[in-house]
Amino acid sequence: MSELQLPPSRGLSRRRFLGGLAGSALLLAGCGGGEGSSRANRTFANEAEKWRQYDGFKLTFVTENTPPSTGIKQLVDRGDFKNLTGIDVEILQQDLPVMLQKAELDLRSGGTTYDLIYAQDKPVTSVLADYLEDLRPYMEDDSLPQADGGYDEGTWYPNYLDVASYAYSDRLISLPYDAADAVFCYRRDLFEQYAGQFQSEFGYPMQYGPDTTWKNVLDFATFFNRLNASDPTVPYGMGLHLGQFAWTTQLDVQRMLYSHGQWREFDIDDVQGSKDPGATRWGDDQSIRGLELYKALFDQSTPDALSLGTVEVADAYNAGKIAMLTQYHEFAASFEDPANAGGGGRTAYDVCPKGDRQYLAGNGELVNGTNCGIGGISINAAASEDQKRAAYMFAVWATNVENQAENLKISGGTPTRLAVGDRPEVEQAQGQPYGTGDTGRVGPSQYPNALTFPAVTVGMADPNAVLGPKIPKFNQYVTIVANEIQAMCAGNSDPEATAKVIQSRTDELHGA
Amino acid sequence: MAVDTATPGAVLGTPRPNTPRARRYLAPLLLPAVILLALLSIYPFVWLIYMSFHAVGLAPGAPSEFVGLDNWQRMFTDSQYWASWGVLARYSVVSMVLEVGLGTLLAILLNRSKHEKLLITVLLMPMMMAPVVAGLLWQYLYNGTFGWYFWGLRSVGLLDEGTILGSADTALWAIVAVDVWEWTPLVALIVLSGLKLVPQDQLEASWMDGAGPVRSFFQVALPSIKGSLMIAILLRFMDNIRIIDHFIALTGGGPANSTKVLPLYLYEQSFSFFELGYGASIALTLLLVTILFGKLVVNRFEEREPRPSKKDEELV
Amino acid sequence: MTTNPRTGTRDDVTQVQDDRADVRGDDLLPGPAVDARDQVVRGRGSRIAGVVITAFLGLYVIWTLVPFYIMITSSFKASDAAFALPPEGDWGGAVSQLFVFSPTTEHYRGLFAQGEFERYFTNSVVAAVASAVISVVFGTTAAYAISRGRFRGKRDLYFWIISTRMAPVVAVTVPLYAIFKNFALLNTLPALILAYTVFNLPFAIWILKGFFDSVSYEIEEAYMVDGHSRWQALWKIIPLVAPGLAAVVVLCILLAWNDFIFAAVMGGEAAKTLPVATQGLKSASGIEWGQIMAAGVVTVAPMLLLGIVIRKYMVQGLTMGAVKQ
Amino acid sequence: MASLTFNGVWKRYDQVEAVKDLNLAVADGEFLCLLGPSGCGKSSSLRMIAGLEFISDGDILLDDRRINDLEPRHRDIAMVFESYALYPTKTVFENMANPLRLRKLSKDEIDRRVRETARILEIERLLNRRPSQLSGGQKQRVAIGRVLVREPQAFLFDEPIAHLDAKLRARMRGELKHIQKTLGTTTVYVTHDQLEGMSMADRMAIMREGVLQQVGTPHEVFNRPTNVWVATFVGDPPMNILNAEVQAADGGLVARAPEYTITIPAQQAAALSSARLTDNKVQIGVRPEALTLSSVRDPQHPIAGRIYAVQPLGDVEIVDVRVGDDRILVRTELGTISNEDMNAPVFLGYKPEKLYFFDAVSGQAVY
Repeated sequence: MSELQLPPSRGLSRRRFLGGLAGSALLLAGCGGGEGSSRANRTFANEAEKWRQYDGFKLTFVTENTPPSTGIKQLVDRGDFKNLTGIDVEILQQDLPVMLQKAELDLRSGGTTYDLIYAQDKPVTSVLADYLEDLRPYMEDDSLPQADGGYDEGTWYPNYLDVASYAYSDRLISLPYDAADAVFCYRRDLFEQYAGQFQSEFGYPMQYGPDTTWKNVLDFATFFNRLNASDPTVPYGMGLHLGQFAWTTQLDVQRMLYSHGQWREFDIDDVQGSKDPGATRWGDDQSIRGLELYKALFDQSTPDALSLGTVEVADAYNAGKIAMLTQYHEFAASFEDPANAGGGGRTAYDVCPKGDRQYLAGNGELVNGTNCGIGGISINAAASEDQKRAAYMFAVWATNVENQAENLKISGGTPTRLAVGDRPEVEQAQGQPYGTGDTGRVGPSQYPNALTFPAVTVGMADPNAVLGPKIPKFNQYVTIVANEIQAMCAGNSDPEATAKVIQSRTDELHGA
Repeated sequence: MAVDTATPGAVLGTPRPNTPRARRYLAPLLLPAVILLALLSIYPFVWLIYMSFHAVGLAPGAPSEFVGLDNWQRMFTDSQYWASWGVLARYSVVSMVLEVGLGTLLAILLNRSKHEKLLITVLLMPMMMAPVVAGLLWQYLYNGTFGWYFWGLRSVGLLDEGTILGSADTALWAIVAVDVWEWTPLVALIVLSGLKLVPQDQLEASWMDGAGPVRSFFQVALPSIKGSLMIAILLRFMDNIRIIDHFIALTGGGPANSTKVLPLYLYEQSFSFFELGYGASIALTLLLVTILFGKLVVNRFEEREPRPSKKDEELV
Repeated sequence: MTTNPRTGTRDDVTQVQDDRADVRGDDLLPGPAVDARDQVVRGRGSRIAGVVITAFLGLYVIWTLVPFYIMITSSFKASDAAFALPPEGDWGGAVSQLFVFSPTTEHYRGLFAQGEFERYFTNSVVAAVASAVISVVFGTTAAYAISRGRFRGKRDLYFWIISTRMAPVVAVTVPLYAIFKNFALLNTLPALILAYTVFNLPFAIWILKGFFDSVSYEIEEAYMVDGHSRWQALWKIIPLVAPGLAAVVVLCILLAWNDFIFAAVMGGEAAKTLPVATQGLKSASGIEWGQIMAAGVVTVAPMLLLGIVIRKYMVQGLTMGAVKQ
Repeated sequence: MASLTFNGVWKRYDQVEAVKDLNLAVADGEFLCLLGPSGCGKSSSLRMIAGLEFISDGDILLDDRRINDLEPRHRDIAMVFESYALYPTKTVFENMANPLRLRKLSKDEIDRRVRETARILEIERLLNRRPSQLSGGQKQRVAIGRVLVREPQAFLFDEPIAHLDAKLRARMRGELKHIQKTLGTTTVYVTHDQLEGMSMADRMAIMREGVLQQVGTPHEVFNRPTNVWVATFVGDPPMNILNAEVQAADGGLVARAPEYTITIPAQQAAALSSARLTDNKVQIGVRPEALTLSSVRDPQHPIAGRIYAVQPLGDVEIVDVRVGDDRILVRTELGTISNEDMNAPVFLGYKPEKLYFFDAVSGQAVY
């Protein structure tokens, strides 16, 4: 039974069962945004006064050590927020696993060390949804400043709000503030250089576009690896995300599987997920076909692919060791560094590959499967009413168009507001069209991340985007997936056995 | 009688105060530490037992749900739990064999070197390094893009395919190498201390009997350093169970769980998945093994440090 | 030789002590180790053996030092090109990459630019020193009492103390986390200090007991007969174990300084220490090896200095007193 | 200076009784030697005087003052430890000055007394050294010096010269005795070496397994030991003991063993017959110097034996003779027996008045 339909009272009693301070804090929170606060429902003469109502407050924001967060930190450090509100914000940056550990420890135990939490959509929100404040009452609160342009779905990049803001209910628990969307990055210089040779060997042109399939990518990779065997200066084919960080491995496999008939891991709502996901689809024919494809790509990757995680694979790409990879669009900034192999306009960015009929089991739709990690700003539900209201002001401030644009300039951030992309200078920074469709772009660019925006806008839109699975044991689940896929790549088991093991372990995890 | 010329020597049987008055003044000296330690170890231990029978919530108050033997049952049927014991055993045994072999050789050579003091200073350096920093450093050295050791192994042809940490076949041995790098000197120094105690007259006697250096090593030196070797082995085993910093920094347990030693699995269950109750069950089994090893270690220490005779024991 | 009823072997021991003093005073006997070395190397070892020994030791020293060299030089290398590796097998290129580069302090400046690393450094110092001081103060009194006292259950008490030191760090972290949570100690330096004391206090007791054991109780008795009270007598012998105290302080600092797990789990931002901060430089969007190496140098350098200062006792401490030099 | 008295003193360590009902008085100015083998309770007794051991039962009096509950520092007693217990971090001068400083003497006075004592002990040139730079003999002198500077109520010595070599020991015995007699300080001296007791003490108190066996002047103890244990403990080489059976013969008594028959002198015969011996078993004690040797059997040399070994000692020699299974040591003039005589038959003679008789079961001497 889905949690979505639960009446609020039941949700509360469940939380109360969790006990202690956290429970009572949530109880307060459940009573609505304004009540009990001395400052709620006050009227202010103007916007400036609204912003200053928490003058002298102090907020703590725990976040990941990504460029957009660093950008926000720079904005805060230079006094933008303090000047506006009089509120001090301490921004603590951590590696995501560490950040998650800290936040989880604090929130689960009813702590109020952090007022603001960087809520990565699945690793954080799926796990901590119950401890994050519902922001809807705040959005309707006239005594609080609100975002310019409102919060309509259409003001955000596609699906960002859905991914970041909901889990298990229609409570809106975070505002998207940075994003990592998968795009396809490849060495256009090499594609051009070897176009003829590839054509003669494979019988079709080596060109990339929205209709390029995973099978084509496999061909490209095979081609590069063959070249590499005789000339080590030519990069290997495909880069994968197999290193230490389980979540990115799951994403790596997920987008490939989703391309083929929009295959998803669980029979649950993709936006809200479920606390009780039931049996997984792993182990079915499509999952096995997908793993066969993944294994084939692995075989055309670098010899050290098993040790390369998201960061390391980017390093390898920059070092000229691989020719293509799916990568999160925030990495464009580093790819474009002229000192790097793919830098200075040698890299093209496009939407992720389409599924290929050869790897489709059944007859589903073939799409450009794209997934993401959207970082939202969430508020600790256990914090005091005034802290939460002050924190909300920060969330509004950090996600408004102005600051998103500013962040893009400072850090090469990844804006979440479509309006940022509409700005002339950003539009210009989206580079030259490249490839066979209208999503591909190539630099140079003033804001390198902007090179990916056309691809992101399509990739993250339906039907390409896969958002879930939002499940409470998400982190355990991705650990299982990553471990078994690593084992498969290491040659310890075949795709079918791997899919079955993932199935049995996942079902065991959920008691399904 | 062979005498350890150490400042803190093995002086035994020093008269000890045992008057009632002595007890009165020793108690206030002993108790603060004992109470502090009890608070910091027995109290947590009781908690650990409590937690192992509960599904532990983190919120204060009464958050935990009694689940009986669920955690224990889960543990005994958890294939990863047993696999992690296996990884731990493999890791410990291999690093032990390497460290003891290399360390003993090193100790023998150090004992004959004119630069013993300088060399010991050099050998101490890795041990001063925070294990997690050592892990990061070696991760860099092993890195497939920037790593000099990776480059070196490729250049001499020892590494054909894959990277060092990226392959389930080599990752564990790569961490073993870090352990060997950081802690072989410790084994060497322990063995060296044993070699210093090898009775010179016995060595001379064995030379008079016509034994060569190798033979006299096995005849005279080895029996004398057996105790030291045992201590080294036990201390290293204990540390392998105790410290997981190398693993956290280098592989996080991957690839494919090939380096997920049990304490790391415990860490993951407890502080990544917050299965604190299940973690407590695993922790208790680890503690049990540790205590058994600890008993062995302490017995060894007591063998080395001559205890007061039986007669004294009767008085105690 | 006599044995009195209190201690069966007492007289043997004092005999031994005395012989040792005699040897020292009169300089009659050479140290056995020196003797052995001469005989082994010159009398028995061949020239070839000497070369092999030197070669092995030389290689071992290189194996030990290369990571340090790479860590230090990398911390002074500008990013990007300076980190690139030469083509495989290009040994000449490797040598020039390793030894020729224009050093930059940008990574160090980067670390300290935001003022955060100073704070982590301070946290490390405070946590390590405070835990060391607590451990040594309580450890000294307890070690004295255990060394001098005779009471039922002493062996069990002793084993319990030492087994605490040997407990797996994570196993201790699990319950301590829950407990510190209840006392609102999480993310504070006191939590770290207490956590380090779990391991440092038994360690201090264990090592210091060895030092007290080596101080003849008769010296205290002599003080008492001379006219001192018991407490004065205890205080008077503290200088005799001073080297031990210094060693224990340093070793406690070392253990606390190098800890990762406790600080990672319980430290939080307010009590972030250097190892955690160093590990934290890894991020999902890029690893700045130069900066991580610089942070590693900052973390390791103070301990290297301390280690060299008390080299002699370092060995003893690291081996839990198994080795006395 | 003062007298010392043990009144029914017991020392118990849990189950072990180290000192049992010790009653002993040490006169003012007396040099008393507490003598006995390892574990006899002598050190415990000494340490109870010092206040280093709790007195389980009974009282110790210094003059007439009960000192049981006084802390060591309030007893005004000085002690030399077996290990010397010099303060390793202090110089010789500071070691000796330490007790004086505690007594708040003036700097000049301390200096004067330390130097005076150092002069007597011939350690003036060592005053600035530290204990680790001293030889055993030098340390021992410093330890004594630390005691002498104090002028306390009593000196306690715990095996102070046990660890010196034989030559130095002989010299120190003389020195200690001289110093003690000069100062006239009451002294209790613990040793396991009977020679030290014999040569130095005014009186010796011999202990065994916590029980006081005999108190007396060295002469008394040597010549009239109260039991066979004391008799064999005192004297070097020790008294020979022969096992025999008392039988009546010719109106008197004889002691008979397979190898010999000894006529018991009348006075002792009377004592023996009034003593109730168990199964008539007796032990005969005779000191090595009371025996003579002859190569032929004659009435003066009635006991047949065989020469086992001879140990020439310069002026005398010790001859090791086997009589049946008994081993007898004889002290004779040098040259009586030579190495060539090994295994030769020999005959032992004795002076009847120098024989001691002990109850074979109780060990008590029969006089």
